[in-house]
Amino acid sequence: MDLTDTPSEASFRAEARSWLEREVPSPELPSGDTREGFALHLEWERKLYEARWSVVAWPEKYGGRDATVWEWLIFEEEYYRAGGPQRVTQNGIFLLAPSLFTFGTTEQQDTYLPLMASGEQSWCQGWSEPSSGSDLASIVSRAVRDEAGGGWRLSGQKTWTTRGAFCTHVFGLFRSDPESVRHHGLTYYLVPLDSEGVTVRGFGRLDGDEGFAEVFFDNVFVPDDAVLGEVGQGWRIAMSTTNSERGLTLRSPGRFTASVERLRHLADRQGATLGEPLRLRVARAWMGAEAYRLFTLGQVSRMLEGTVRNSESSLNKVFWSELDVEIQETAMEILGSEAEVDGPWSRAFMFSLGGPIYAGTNEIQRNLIAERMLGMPRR
Amino acid sequence: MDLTDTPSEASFRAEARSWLEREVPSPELPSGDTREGFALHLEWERKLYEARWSVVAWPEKYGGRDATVWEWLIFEEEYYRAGGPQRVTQNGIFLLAPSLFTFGTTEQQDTYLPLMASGEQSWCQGWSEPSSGSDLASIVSRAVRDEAGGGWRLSGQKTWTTRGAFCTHVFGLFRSDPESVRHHGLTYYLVPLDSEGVTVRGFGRLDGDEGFAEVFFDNVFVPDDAVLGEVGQGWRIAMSTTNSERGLTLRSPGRFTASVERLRHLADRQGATLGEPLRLRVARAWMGAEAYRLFTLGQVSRMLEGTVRNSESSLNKVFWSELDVEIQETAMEILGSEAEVDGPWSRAFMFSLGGPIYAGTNEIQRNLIAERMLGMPRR
Amino acid sequence: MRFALSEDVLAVRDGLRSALRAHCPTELLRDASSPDGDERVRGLWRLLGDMGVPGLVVPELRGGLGCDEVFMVVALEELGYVAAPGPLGEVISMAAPLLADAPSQQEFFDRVLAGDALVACDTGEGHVAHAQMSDGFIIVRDGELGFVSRSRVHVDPVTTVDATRRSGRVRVDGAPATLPLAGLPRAIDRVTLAVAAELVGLSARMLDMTTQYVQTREQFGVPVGSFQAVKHALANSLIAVEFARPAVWRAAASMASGDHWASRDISMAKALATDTARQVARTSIQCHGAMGYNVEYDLHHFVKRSWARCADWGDSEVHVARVAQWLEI
Amino acid sequence: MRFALSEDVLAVRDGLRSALRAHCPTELLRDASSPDGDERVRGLWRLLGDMGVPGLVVPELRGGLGCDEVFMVVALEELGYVAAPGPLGEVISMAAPLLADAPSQQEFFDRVLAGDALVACDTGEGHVAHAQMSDGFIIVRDGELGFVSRSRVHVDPVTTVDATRRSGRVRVDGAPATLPLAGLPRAIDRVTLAVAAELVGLSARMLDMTTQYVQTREQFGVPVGSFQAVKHALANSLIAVEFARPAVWRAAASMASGDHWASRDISMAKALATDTARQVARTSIQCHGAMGYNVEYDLHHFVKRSWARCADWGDSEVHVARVAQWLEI
Repeated sequence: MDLTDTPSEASFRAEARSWLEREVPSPELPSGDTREGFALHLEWERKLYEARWSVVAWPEKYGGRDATVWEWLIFEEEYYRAGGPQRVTQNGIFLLAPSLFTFGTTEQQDTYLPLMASGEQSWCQGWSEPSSGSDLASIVSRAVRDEAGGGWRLSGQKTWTTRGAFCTHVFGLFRSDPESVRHHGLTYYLVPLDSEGVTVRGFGRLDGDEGFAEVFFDNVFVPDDAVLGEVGQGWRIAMSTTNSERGLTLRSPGRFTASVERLRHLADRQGATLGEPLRLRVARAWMGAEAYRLFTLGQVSRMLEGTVRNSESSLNKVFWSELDVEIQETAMEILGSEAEVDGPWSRAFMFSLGGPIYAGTNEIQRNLIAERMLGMPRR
Repeated sequence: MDLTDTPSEASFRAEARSWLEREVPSPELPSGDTREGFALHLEWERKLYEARWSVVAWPEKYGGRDATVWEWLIFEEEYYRAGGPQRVTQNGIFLLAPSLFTFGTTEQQDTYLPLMASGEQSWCQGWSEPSSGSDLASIVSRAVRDEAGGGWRLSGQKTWTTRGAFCTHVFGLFRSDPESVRHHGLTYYLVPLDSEGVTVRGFGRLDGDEGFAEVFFDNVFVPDDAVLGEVGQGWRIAMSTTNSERGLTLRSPGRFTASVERLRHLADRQGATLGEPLRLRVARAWMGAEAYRLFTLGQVSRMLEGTVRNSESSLNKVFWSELDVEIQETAMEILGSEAEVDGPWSRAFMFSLGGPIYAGTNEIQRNLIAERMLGMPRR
Repeated sequence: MRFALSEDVLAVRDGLRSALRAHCPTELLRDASSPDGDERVRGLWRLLGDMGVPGLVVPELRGGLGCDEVFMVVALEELGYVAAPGPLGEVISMAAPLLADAPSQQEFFDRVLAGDALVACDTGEGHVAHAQMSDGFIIVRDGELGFVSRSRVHVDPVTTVDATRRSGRVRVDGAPATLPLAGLPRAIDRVTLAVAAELVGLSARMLDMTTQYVQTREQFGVPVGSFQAVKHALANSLIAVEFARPAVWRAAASMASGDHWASRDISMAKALATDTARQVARTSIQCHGAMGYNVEYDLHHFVKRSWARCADWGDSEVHVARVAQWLEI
Repeated sequence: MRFALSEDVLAVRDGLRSALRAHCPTELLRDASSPDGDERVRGLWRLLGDMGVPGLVVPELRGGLGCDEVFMVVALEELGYVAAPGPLGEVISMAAPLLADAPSQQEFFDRVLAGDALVACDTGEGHVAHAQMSDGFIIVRDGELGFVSRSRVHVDPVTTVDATRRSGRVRVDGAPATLPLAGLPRAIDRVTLAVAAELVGLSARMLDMTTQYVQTREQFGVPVGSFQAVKHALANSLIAVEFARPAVWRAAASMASGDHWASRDISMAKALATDTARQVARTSIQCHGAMGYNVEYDLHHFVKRSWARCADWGDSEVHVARVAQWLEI
């Protein structure tokens, strides 16, 4: 058991820290979930890419550094520590890319990955539909074979597509076998949002940003090479992505240790007026972020030894999402009557409330934990 | 809206208070859930009866005072305030008697009620069976018609029978129609525990008392007049009783306001060493007991006006049982390393943990609240 | 003993309820977040003025309805249920009764009673809710109580989570007109109680919306309301509402009867109502899934108003500490 | 970086696990609550003595195994899992290492290492766990550290919830033999850590028992474990255990490496382990229905031990406050 950096990890950390300290924009960029903010964030992504920090764990040929998981964790820790901007490209990099690496053809990888790493192409996800939220397998958007054109025709509606109004591409599931039900007969497609027949309509989120979009598909043609993996295997491929969404890749511990640091400073500003109950809540929030960090360190060790358990990522999902709400609620309480003022704290609070919902509600996660990790009977 | 006593309520309160202040045994009686303690408690019940305090709300001819519900609440408040002993006869008085008043024949009422009021007969309940806990309708103990004897033959096993090892009688449900399933075909019987074929075996409870018993029935004969209400209508009659168990009659607010008073004294004894978080928990416990009292006052007003809602008693059950746990947990935390010492506090803590389980688990109660009060769909 | 609303109170409640359900739809809340909606908001206020609502607890001799605090909490619960825009709690429970005691402000007071003037309360702690839309300000500073009209106030707009509050930071030119200080402690108690009642109304509304939503929204082939986790969350919300409401009623009765413990009872009511609103808001968002996150769906109005009101006039911890003090714990 | 147990630690864990599962059945816990069971309890201790467990963290030069605190927490989790009777945490983590530094107590120390002598710790705060069955006492008073053997101690038995603790109030005849005071802060840290590890083991056991029970117990025609409310309660229990355990490991590693923050990490571990054990105990009782209330069923042993251990060496609030102090919050 050794929680200290190896010499090479330490030098990786030092390099990341000094670059980030120098380059992280100040003042903070406006929210990347608005049109203007998104453009500014893409400039930042370009800068990250040029210094080879945008996708550290990827192979060098795609713009990465072949970093180990430990190094990736170190980079994340330093990134949040330095107050690095939100990663508006995260849905491509953290959700689509793992599937592309596993299921994509070499041609697909060579086409998409470098442009994703540089931010020239930005991806949003097309999972949810108006009647398919937690129950993803109830997807009704369909793909019809176009033999003549050598491809597929996509129709239907996706919704809750984060930053959909600003991205260039969408990845998502469509029902390619009209006879199929539930998770059978779905295919995973990669679609440019400027394709003919695609309409994107942005709409507002609890925190006021136009962070969501509905994406309508009206007989949209995509060629055969827009299919990721095999036709009809979309569910399996998407689930591998969903797993990344829930687990480490979307919510690295550095995010929460950094949040707790901000919370400690906020508490500090109150000085002696901060009552004992709130002091203890801040300490508990710190303990929560630490516990999450320690759990993930153990998990990464298990991952590298091949002993990660089935559905373990559901533990991460429930824990980080509730921790985040607790951190933000504590901040709101410290702020008192100023809590309602629009700003980083109130926005982070509202954003945190989405955590227990997206990427599979915590209710679903708890079912999975009980059924898959504890062996409880399904009904 | 008037929360003050009327003159006649005030004089009722004064009479109860002065009698109780004079008569409540000191030091406290040993637990009534042990054989020796039970006997001492029956002496106390006799004393209550002789002063006409054992069943204040009953008609005078059965030993009561024809008290109003408000007066009954006042008596309960004063009883707990004075630290009156646990009522070991409560299962008869509060669970069986309401059914006897509604469904019993005049003869049954005349036979049982006076002896119940005086404590000469003590009743335990025979609902649960080894495989029927929350799912009461799955009862398998059976009653077979004995035409020749003019009665019934009971066989089977009841369990979790509180104070079963010390009582004289049991009331319970048996399946009188062998073809029936679930809540159909059950009949409600009144059975002396000294009947031939009855075996009672006491067993220990979390808090160490022999408070529970298993009751075995081996072809036990009971005459026709041992049936309460109509044959086959046992479920409906029992449910009317269960409703009393959940609601007001088993857990009057006076019980919790008295618990909170004790908690305040305990907190007082700590003086300045009691930290702010615990101070606030004690205040919250007080607020909880007050909220429960106020809710029940509103409920009694609705009862008298005939506007109580279906399943409202499930609200009481969940609230008082969680309140009780919270009160006792707070006490345990104040006591610190002394919490584990056997005594009134540790026993009250362990007893409180049964609250969310007995009389229908809180999980079942929440289902009922959601389905019957909010109209959520059953599955 | 009787712990139920009188016929008179029920009549006021029912009248107000039907007026609000007809004239305060959720579209009004969407409009209310920008100056363009001012006229519609003022229309609702004038309607309420016609019904006597701003002067509900003002003595009849001074032109009010002369009702007690039990009427007030029942009215505020209804106003909370529709999240009526504007500083209604502050006007009904604080500004109108205080101005009633200040003959020098008679003209403005008449406009308040008519629903023609909105009044914000500035306690000197940061920004002031409704500052952008108010015609006058109650000013509480260093144990002084004053009034000043809009013309003598600079307002810097502040964007808050509940945009319908149209908040701002306030700077007063010169000294405010002095109001009788004696009324202040009682006014602060009363406005705290009013907000507690609003929170019960807001909670009841969020619970109703969520109950309806989960019965129609299907996932996995069944309404999501058929899942036990959803049922239990909503059952807990109902329990919270049902046990907070009597505490608000009791506090109102204590205040109306001049009970020695009224302040304690009001703190208890505010604490329970605040805890309830936070719990129900969280549950409602969770049970709505992504829909609770969509500002094109109405839930967010009630959630945001709840958060704002939870922090107004002392959050739950503050009031629990006051209860502890009263009880000498 | 690597956050996993070494092969050596795993070997110790597995050896101890199989010994305990063979030799510490729940029947032993039933016996352990009265003097009649003393011999069986001592039999288990001698077995553990043969394995070197009492001297686990005692230097090899002094006859121990010379293991560090990571070995210790893994061993204590196993001992907690079976709720092994007697003051094992105190002996392994406190008494044995302290006595190792006191040559004057060599004879008694040898008996401790052999599992032949049980030692209780009296910190002067009320009653002392295991006082009735112990052969010697570590005495902590007014910043002094001492040792005294059973013959010089009067014990008044105290009945506690966990009867296997055989507690008592202790009065010492004369002055105890002085032990080197320097070891005290570290000893208190170490025993706190040991108890945190025990609590993780106890929690894991309660969760396992409950998981099994709800899969076999049927109500309404289905296993109660198929109800979502039960699933979610157990999922929350598993989450608590899985996130407490790494905190205990880390605290052990901090202590083993002499880290400046070790005391803070130990307080965090004790707080999380305590919260976990309380939550899991409550959930286990609830999910067992009436069965959790029946002392003829084994769950109660683990629940009662958990409660006792939660309060030992500082409850969760105490340790959270220490963490806050370390962090200068």
